[in-house]
Amino acid sequence: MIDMAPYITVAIIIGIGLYICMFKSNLIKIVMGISLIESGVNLFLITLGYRHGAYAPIFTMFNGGIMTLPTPQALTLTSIVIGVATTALLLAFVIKIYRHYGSIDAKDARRLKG
Amino acid sequence: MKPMSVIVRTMTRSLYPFILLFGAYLVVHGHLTPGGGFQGGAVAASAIALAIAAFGGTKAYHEKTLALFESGGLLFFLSLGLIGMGVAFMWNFLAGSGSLFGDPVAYGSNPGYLNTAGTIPLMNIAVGLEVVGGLGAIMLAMGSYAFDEDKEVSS
Amino acid sequence: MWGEIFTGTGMWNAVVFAIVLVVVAIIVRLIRSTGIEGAAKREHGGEPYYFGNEVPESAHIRASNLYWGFLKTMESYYKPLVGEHTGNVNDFMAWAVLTMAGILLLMFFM
Amino acid sequence: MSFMDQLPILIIAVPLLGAFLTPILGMMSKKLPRYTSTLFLAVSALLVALMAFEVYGGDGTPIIYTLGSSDPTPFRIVLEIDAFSVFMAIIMAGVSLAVSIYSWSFTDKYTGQDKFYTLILLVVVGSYGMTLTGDLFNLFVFFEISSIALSGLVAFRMNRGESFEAAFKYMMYSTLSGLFLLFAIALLYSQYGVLNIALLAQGITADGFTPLNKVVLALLIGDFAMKAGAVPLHMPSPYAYSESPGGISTLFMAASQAGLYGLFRASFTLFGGAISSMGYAAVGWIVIILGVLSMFIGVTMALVQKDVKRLMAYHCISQTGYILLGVGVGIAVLGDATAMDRYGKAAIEGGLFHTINNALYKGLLFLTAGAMFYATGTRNLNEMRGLGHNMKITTMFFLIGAIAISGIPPSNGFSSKLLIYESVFQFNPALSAIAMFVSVLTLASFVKVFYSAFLGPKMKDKEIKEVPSSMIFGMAILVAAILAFSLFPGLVLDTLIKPAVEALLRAWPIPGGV
Repeated sequence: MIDMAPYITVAIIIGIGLYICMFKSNLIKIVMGISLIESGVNLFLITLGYRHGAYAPIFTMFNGGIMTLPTPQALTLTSIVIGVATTALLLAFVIKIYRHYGSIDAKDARRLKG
Repeated sequence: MKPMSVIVRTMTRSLYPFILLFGAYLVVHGHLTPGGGFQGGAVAASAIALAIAAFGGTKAYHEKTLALFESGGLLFFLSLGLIGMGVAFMWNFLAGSGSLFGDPVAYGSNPGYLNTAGTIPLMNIAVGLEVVGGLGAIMLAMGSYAFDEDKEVSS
Repeated sequence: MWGEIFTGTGMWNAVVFAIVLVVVAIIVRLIRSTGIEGAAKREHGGEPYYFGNEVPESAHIRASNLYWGFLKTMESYYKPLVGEHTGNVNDFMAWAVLTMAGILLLMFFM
Repeated sequence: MSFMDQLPILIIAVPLLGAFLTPILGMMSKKLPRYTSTLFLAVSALLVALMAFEVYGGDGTPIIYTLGSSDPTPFRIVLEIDAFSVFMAIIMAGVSLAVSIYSWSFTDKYTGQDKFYTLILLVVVGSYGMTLTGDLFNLFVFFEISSIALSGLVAFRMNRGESFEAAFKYMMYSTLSGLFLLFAIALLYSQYGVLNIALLAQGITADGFTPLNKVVLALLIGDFAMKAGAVPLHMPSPYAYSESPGGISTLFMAASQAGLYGLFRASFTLFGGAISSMGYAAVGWIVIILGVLSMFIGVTMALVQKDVKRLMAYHCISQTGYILLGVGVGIAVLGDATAMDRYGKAAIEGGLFHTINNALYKGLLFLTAGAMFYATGTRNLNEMRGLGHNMKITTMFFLIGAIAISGIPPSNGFSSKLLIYESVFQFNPALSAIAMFVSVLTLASFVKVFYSAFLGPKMKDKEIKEVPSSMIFGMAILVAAILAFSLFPGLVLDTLIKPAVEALLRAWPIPGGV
């Protein structure tokens, strides 16, 4: 059961993120929702490479025994970097939308429709 | 926005070089310990964020310098990859060569020797420069939005 | 050869069609050349006929008014369709999640 | 290693180098970036052409390039290039070159041109990377590079709030689809422990359709359909298309087709073995349903638009539907060898042929829409009329594009649509009938644009001039390609499309032959 805990956490985090994206109308909160989904996916990746009682994958500190998989950690790192870029860009857009529209409510930011 | 209190500003002044130093440490030791270009660069960029928040303005930084850091770092990274083209793109041509970062890697538990791993530390430095430039430019842009400065930062 | 494609049941040759098109164009040109020389260049020659009056601005129908009848007939189709494009980010996200769920359901139960 | 062996990575590295050099060059001179970036795009297009000769001239086995080492193993970063990859790269190469030349005069009025061209180069890098990579995680990284750069371009006109709104919405969608993609990749990695597409395909074929693999394929189809903008996942793309400046809409469309690349790669190379061994038609039907919905809803929404670029954006969605329909039929009969020979291959050929045709004529139409905006300063069709009096070349180009997109013979659009109609008719006549009906509606809506914008009396309040010659030249590149494709569809089909279809249907070899 305790082995399943990370996966349950992943499901909960992604679920909360999707809920925020669908039902919160504050644009900043929507960006936070996307960030939450991203954290959930990252946690999932990290969990995949984890082994109980294994060493961290650092070459110079390793002397026998099992190591956790380094690949998922590299993947997570890459996806965190991408996440920083997307979050920064989204927040910059929100700031600009606020400048032009005077509101960060999703119901107001809909001049483009139809 | 007004600058923050004198306590914050004094602490920022004294902490600023150490944050940069820690960032540089993370970058340079990227091939030995957890860390590397992005993490170190992000730490260094957090110093910029701290300064912007504490002194209430972005005037101390020039967008052009940061942009130069960004493209320069990436160009350095890419040229390292292109130099290895004799065998394959990104080929580690320095590893085991005995020159810069060219010592062979020791097996087993050891404190870690800086002069190993070939092009990887160089690439870490390149990425570190790029990340300081990129994140710094983001901080600058966001800071100038937040403080309502007339200067429009367009990156 | 170069212009031919075979679809499995039929074929199509673009070069032949283009040659036929050119031949037809030449024939049309020949027929047209039997007409009076320079008729279009005379006074009011190329202008549309509007009961002998000057053509008013409003003779050009604006884009929104084109296909009015079609759109009027199809109103019960268009109203919900255009209404669904709300422009609200929340709705976009909901559509994405719903479609993803739909694809999953189809994948499992079809 | 010789120069030819290094081609695959050079295709990605050259525009990347250009992207990082452009800001530095932009500090020196304002006009320098536009020429250097076009030069870099031209060089990479040349490299793509060389690559195409190599791949199409070979025996059909993909070219494998390993980064960082001379011996290929599937655990390194691997580029794996077959005819289909090169086919998509050719589309991007041609379109990006036309767009960059077109943008020379279009961006005259804007500041920050170095950033504009940097972003264009990054979009191109993303698309090339997506099409050339042999590694799923790299696919994700390039997917995100292209999405981020594209939304930056959509928000390029900073004086308008609408452009930020469109960019925000597009970015939200592409981020969500990127995360779904990452989740699918993580699910695959958890089962097989590798990221190489060829090795994964081997594992999936051996396992068949386990429930987890079904979830993975559903996620992959969903997020690539989001990138490609298929209904009902199309929501932000019409706004993003219409708000992006000038030629960027064309680039946007070419970059969206990288989403189609991912979709087809996932359903053929990655899951094709499992689909054909289990005779699993559901995947094909999902793609067909997405295609029919895109086709129909796209064109009906286009009919009621009055913003010329948004109208064309909805047509873009509708044309994507044709591609999905054609290839979807191919996926649906993947397990049935006789049906595959009788009409399945023709359907996939039609779909891929339509992909390149769509890139050409839709790209041309977006460029003419940009020219209309450049001349009149508005995108509202209600405020335009009589442009044909002064913009004769643009009018002619628009007509060529409109004829091609409506599938009037002898245009290239007709050739590919004919392939789709006839092959789909044998699969299911009703789908073919819908496709033809949509074609009629397409013609109707382009007649509307042609009538309201180009015909009629001259505009009184504005002096309309023909657009500058670099814009004309950019459009002329695409027009020349359309005319060539119209006259010689058989040649294009035999040399370009058929090897790509064969490559799609064939399993990838594992790097290093493990």
